Amino acid sequence: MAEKVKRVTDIGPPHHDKLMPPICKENYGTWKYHEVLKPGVMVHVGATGDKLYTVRAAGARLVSIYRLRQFADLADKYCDGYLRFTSRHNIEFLLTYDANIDPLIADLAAMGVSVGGIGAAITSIVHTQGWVHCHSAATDASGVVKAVMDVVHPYFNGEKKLPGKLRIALACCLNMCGAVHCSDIAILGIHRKAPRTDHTQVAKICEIPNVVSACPTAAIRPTQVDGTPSVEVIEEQCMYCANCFTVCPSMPLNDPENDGVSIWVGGKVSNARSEPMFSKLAIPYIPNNPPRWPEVTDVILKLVELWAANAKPFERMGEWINRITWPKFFKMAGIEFQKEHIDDFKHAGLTFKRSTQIVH
Amino acid sequence: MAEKVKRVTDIGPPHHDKLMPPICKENYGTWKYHEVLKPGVMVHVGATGDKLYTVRAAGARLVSIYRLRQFADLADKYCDGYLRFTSRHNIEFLLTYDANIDPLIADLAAMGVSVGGIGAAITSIVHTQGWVHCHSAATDASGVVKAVMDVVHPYFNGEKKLPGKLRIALACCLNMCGAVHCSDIAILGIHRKAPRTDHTQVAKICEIPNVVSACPTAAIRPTQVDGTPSVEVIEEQCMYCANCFTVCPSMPLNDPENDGVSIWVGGKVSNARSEPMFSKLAIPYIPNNPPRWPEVTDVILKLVELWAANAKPFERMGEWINRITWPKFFKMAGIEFQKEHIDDFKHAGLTFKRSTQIVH
Amino acid sequence: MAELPETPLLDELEKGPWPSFVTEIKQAAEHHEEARDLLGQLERSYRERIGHWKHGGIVGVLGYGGGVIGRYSDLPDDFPGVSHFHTLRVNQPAGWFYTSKALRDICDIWEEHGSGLTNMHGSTGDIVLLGTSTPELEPTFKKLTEKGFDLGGSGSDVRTPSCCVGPARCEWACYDTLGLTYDLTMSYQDELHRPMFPYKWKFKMSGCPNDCVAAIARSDLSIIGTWRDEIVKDDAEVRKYADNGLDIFNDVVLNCPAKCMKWDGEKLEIDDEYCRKCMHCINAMPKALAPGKDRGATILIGSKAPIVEGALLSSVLVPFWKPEEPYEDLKDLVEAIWDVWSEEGKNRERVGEFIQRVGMGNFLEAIGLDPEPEMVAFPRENPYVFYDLSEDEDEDE
Amino acid sequence: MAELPETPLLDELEKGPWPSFVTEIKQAAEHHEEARDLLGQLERSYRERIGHWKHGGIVGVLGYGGGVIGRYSDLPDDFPGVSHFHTLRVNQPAGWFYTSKALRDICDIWEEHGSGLTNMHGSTGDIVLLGTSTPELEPTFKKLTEKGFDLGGSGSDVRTPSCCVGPARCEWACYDTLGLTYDLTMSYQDELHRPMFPYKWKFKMSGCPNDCVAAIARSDLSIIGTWRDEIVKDDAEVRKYADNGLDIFNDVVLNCPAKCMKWDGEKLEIDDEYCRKCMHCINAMPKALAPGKDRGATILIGSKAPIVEGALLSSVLVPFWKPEEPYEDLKDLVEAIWDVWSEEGKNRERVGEFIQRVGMGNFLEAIGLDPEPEMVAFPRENPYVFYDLSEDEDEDE
Ligand code: SRM
Ligand code: SRM
Ligand code: SRM
Ligand code: SRM
Ligand code: SF4
Ligand code: SF4
Ligand code: SF4
Ligand code: SF4
Ligand code: SF4
Ligand code: SF4
Ligand code: SF4
Ligand code: SF4
Repeated sequence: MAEKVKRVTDIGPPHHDKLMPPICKENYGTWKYHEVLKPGVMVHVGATGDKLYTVRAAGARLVSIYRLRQFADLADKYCDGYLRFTSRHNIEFLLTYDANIDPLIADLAAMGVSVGGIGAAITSIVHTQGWVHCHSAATDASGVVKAVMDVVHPYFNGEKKLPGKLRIALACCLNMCGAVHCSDIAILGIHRKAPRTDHTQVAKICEIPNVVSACPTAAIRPTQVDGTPSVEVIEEQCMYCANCFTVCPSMPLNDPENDGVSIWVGGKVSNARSEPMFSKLAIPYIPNNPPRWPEVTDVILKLVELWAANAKPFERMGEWINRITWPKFFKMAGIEFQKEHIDDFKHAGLTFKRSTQIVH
Repeated sequence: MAEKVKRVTDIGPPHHDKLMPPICKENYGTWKYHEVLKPGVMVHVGATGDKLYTVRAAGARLVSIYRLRQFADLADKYCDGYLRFTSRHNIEFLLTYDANIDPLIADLAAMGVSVGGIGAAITSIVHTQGWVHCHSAATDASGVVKAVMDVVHPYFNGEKKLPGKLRIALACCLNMCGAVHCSDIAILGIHRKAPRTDHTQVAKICEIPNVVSACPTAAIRPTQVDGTPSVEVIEEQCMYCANCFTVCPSMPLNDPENDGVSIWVGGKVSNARSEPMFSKLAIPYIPNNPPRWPEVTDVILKLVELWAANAKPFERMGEWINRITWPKFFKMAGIEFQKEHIDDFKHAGLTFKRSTQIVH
Repeated sequence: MAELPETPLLDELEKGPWPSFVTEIKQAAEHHEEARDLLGQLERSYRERIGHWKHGGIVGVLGYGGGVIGRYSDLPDDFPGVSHFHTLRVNQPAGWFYTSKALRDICDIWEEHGSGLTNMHGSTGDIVLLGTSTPELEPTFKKLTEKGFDLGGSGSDVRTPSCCVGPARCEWACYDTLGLTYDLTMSYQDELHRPMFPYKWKFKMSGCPNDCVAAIARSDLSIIGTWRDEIVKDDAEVRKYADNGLDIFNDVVLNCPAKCMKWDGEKLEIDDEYCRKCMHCINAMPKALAPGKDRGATILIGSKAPIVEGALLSSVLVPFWKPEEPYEDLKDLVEAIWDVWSEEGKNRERVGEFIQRVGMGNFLEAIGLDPEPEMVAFPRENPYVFYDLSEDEDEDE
Repeated sequence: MAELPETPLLDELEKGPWPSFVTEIKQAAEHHEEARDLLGQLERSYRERIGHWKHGGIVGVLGYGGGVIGRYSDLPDDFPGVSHFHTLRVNQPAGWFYTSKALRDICDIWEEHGSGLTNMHGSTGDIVLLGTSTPELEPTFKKLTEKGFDLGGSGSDVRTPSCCVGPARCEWACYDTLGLTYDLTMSYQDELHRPMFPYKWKFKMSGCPNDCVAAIARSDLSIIGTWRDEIVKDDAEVRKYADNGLDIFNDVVLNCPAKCMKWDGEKLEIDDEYCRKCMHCINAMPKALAPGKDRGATILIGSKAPIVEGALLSSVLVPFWKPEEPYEDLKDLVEAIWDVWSEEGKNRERVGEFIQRVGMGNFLEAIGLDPEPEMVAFPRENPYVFYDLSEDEDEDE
């Protein structure tokens, strides 16, 4: 107890005021407008005419402290030591002197870091741990992300233009830590085989009632195996969500032959124009093909190009598809429509087409 | 068995070819266009220039054979004996000679039957039996309909103009024989008290497992009362749908104090512009106030006028509300928003407002 | 006949411009005891604010399981004329066309055997003969068949199919709604008259997406006309509409759900590749625009009122169907559905509810249809997918 | 240090223009055994197409129930450096602002006590210190607090709140997202560090409806800025946008969900009475338009990923809230919700799922809020209404 008293706890994070450039404090809440100056560079103008330049650099998210120190050095060199990260894991250098913009970009380029992602562009991929850290992963995260960002890079750095923003996200299992459920394009790691239950361990490590109630489709029943209490999985009712595994380590689903990724499209978060939307299933399954997941990168590039060629200005992926209708999208994308695409969970009936408004 | 052989059965209805005016047969499937000539009168023009005039007369739906014979007489007098009824129970006189139009209308007027309901108008109310014939009714049908049509009559006969079609329907109980679930304005008879179970009868007249499974909210449990098998209704779980009564006469819900009507708005059936939509709850409860249900007629007139004053051309009630948003509609209509308006059935979550797009 | 009862409340409903059902009942009451006692009992209901009918019993004509709704007063001593007050549902002619002669035939039969009151028509579409006693049922039925009429459905059977006026009087009919309605009614006489399903089954036929019989809202099988080529357009007539004051840009172009039209003040352009066949532009300019020439229908399944699982709208089953007599392909489909539903459906489970319970994918497999994207408004949003690995293996081979 | 392992597969991921996480791991591997063995194990995963981590155990720092994710290799003999590979979640500063000094502080600590690898940031928003062994946890924690940092959440507790850059750099911020984030983080330190709920609880704050932290998609309480008066408009600037080539009619007016704008080629009119505050027109013309002056926020509740009952978006709980320090009204609301949810929520039931289970109406009653039409997209479509007759009686009195 004495120990406990001495320890400093519950102090929370440092106050942002201590970490924010003076120009942000001075113009706090009174910014007037912004303009995008070139790919990856924008200026915010304050009520008094103050100008804050932001240079957004590509963030791998998984960064070493050695890289972070390089960023700190650049911040010192060009930004009076101030920088921030974005909600999508990019690095933003906050400059007050516009002559510093190009030298900063040159230094970044020398480190292999490009700038971009502002405005009607693809920015970095919100993602998760994958094989780097998580026990649940049905695919890797960082590897797929790197492979995809490499192919869509011209849409990040402004080499190629887009009608609007396009957000890609990845989650390596159905827990969806990447919150991929509302992304223009989502990559979701999936299992496709029911859990392999280790009957000798279940009763020891897990609480059977919790395991039973964890299953969204009621596929799990308590049972006895060789006299030991355990659980039985009704395989036809299992859709491999791994929620049982989350609460019970003795029910792993990982399986190199059948794990892989699915592709989802048309979600969004912002309230601009249309209300937020969930992403919808486009491609039910692509096998894991490390190190560069070529089938995944191909299809994503194709989807981006299709949207870029057909959408109107500002029209997000889902808005475009809603305009042309989903059957038309399937045709244009050359994706075969399968049983898997048809919802069969709780609110499935509401996804049925309850109208004759069809593009024949 | 001999009896059975002699009887004529399974002959179906007369073929329509025998009942249709020659002009319809000659132009069958080759009509070119139509025009509305004046309220309740339109002309259809065939490929060859043939002209068929339709005069649409108000239908009470509950008609005596004496009235039907009068209609037959008018058909003989003006239409070579041809007439039809519409899907909304109006009578259509089918004329080939335009000089007959006005005399027909005059004769109808003399009988107290007005013409109208064509184009951007209110037409007759699809409805049901009510106290005239059904054991289930929570309100009357014909009486409410008559009272409502009287007040909206200027929108039937063209005295007053509307932005588009407006369909009213009435069903006297949740069975919804009037299919009111997709109407611009729906009047729905409702109970508000759980069934009164006659425990001495249930086991005799009804199949208890059927009764139990009839309940959408699982409010019914098998039980024993004084040694006799019966059912028990968990009152807090009952929402008075009367489905138990449908399968079991010993569970009546009719109750003069608590029965009444609810008002629903914004449904539609056609695929024009927007997809078909369900009607939504506007007013949870209005007591039965025969013979003329003044609270009901008042609110319906008010809703019609509100829509007429604010909707754009062609905009149906539900389309208008979707444009201005539901909260705005509640404000404009002066309707208090209550707990009852919030869905709590199976797909309730999908009715929650999942966006910040609000008209403040 | 005895005098009409006092009906101070109902008399209020003889006022006002809309035709009065009270007047109708009074008219019939001059000649029919049933109508007179209906008037009396109804006045009582108006006073007491409650119906006075008992839960219906099973009555009918010989060999038929449906078509008659049994009804008994709970005040038979006060109103003996309605102690029995059964209703006959009679198949209407397709499109509700009548000659004055046919109408009079019905009137004559009902004058002799019933209350003299009808519904023209019931909300399923039948001729409803409102109120008679059990002994009158067989004679009424006999007279009806003599005049070429037959009973409709009730209970767990096929109900009388109904349709919009379609090609008989409408320029937009994309297929022969009356012909199909008559054909289905005749083909399924047995299913119509002898309940054999888990629950009722309704067919409704509309000639175009305006859906003038509300098929999509209230039929287990909704067959709605549509087309798949270009809208037929007469540019000169379009300009006339504009000249006559139609605001083509605001009222037509901006209302197009596909946003596939352009209007430069002179010429209307429609990008038919994206047109959703909603009818709006055609409705607004009937002289200038018309559905294309490659016409057919969309077949939808499953609509119904709320009991038990909530109301449903029909959803797309066959995106585009070319109706051709004798419609064998449609009947094969219908019968395949009936087989599966009769086998696996629960008691009082409409086919729409059945599909929701078993899942559309499984249902399609059972009836032998391939999934098509037109069947859904959008693909699944949840990742709870049942992967069929056997298929993958097939593909790998 | 030993040599780096052979990683022919991972090496492929050092190619291409996007920054490579493999390069990062290699950089760290020069100095950290943990990173070196991570590289080896990851190459093995790439070869075998499967992860090599065991289901996490419970580890942490003294007195805290969350903030550390335990992780163990299932190949500890081959890769002893990652036999323990626990992650620390560290509260990020609001808005993710750093001085180079603060960043170096973290680097120094993690150089000494961990793998040298981080996520900047995790997808909840924390600084994620990726990989260390159990004995290093306490010392790391001690150093962090010395530098002013503290742990974030994990398990059934409050997670580190996060927010968009807001008023610090954005002209559209309708309230002080950073201030509120800091305040909530500080106010709920106990709830953050000591799991006490049925399941996790996330707060996310966005300054306007663009929602740059995706609050509506992934936080149990989503606080999103908005306004309720007129959009501020500079007509001259609007014309400049038009002159510079913005197609105001097609790209702005036609995209307005409220259809409440007019553009005659000269002047833009906005009927603010119907404006839904969607931001689109403002986004398209930042120099010409701005959110109104009566600014505040909409409070929404309940979003989450799919497990168990399907993914949810947050839905409106308080249509318009005026944020004012110290935000007592908000905290009262939050605590009322926590009380009800803690009491009645099931194990692993997020608040969004809880509301769906008990019904929104009942939930509102329990937390003491009145129903408002803004809470629903539309009123109920089904007639299965539970009428509360006691209320009626009240009214009658
Ligand atoms: C820096 C950042 C906030 C932060 O605190 O970190 C940010 C900053 C800005 N956002 Fe954002 N947004 C940021 C994440 C988001 C997100 C969240 C996400 O992607 O996970 C969204 C919701 C995405 C979605 O809808 O799925 C988001 C939706 C928007 C929108 C709405 C776009 C739309 O049309 O739907 C705008 C308006 C616009 O771009 O016109 C916007 C506009 C802006 C502006 C212009 C606001 C301003 O005036 O400063 C900022 C720079 C523009 C840019 O990036 O194009 N920001 N913005 C985030 C940068 C992420 C990155 O590194 O790329
Ligand atoms: C006669 C009838 C069909 C029948 O077989 O009996 C019929 C006939 C016509 N309908 Fe209809 N409709 C008829 C019931 C319906 C219904 C069904 C219903 O109301 O239950 C609908 C769906 C209503 C809904 O959406 O809720 C219906 C939705 C339409 C529409 C689409 C209106 C819209 O904008 O949503 C049109 C097109 C139009 O009016 O421009 C239309 C247009 C027409 C046209 C113009 C078609 C034509 O070219 O001949 C016909 C006369 C116009 C009129 O009444 O304004 N008809 N029409 C029905 C008359 C009922 C009555 O007595 O009033
Ligand atoms: C007569 C009629 C109302 C009318 O006044 O027009 C009617 C009357 C009855 N309907 Fe209906 N239904 C009538 C059309 C409908 C419709 C509309 C339609 O067919 O387009 C519907 C909604 C569409 C649908 O089928 O879902 C309808 C949905 C019901 C239901 C609910 C079925 C469901 O699945 O939700 C019931 C309850 C039941 O079947 O047990 C029902 C039950 C009944 C019963 C038999 C009452 C009962 O509980 O057994 C009513 C007898 C009343 C009486 O005493 O005459 N009636 N019923 C309609 C038939 C006349 C005709 O044949 O033309
Ligand atoms: C580290 C992180 C992913 C990342 O790489 O960024 C993460 C990692 C894990 N999450 Fe998560 N979640 C992370 C953000 C999220 C988010 C996104 C967010 O917070 O905005 C979500 C979706 C939003 C939400 O809360 O619903 C998320 C939804 C889940 C879920 C599903 C929860 C649900 O109610 O559906 C689980 C399963 C669970 O809680 O048992 C989960 C469980 C996990 C566990 C603890 C695995 C488990 O089964 O116990 C993962 C540990 C991985 C590891 O080894 O490090 N994680 N998790 C994120 C936290 C970093 C940080 O603190 O900043
Ligand atoms: S998405 Fe799944 S596998 Fe990936 S980090 Fe989250 S819990 Fe782990
Ligand atoms: S993986 Fe999901 S669906 Fe399958 S048994 Fe486990 S919890 Fe149930
Ligand atoms: S709606 Fe109800 S009360 Fe009215 S006729 Fe149909 S079953 Fe009878
Ligand atoms: S009225 Fe409906 S909810 Fe109430 S007990 Fe009967 S079936 Fe159940
Ligand atoms: S549904 Fe179409 S074809 Fe049939 S009457 Fe109506 S408008 Fe004409
Ligand atoms: S029919 Fe409908 S979708 Fe097609 S062009 Fe006309 S308005 Fe547009
Ligand atoms: S959410 Fe709004 S206030 Fe916050 S950064 Fe994005 S645009 Fe600016
Ligand atoms: S903010 Fe959105 S809703 Fe409001 S006027 Fe602008 S575009 Fe329309």
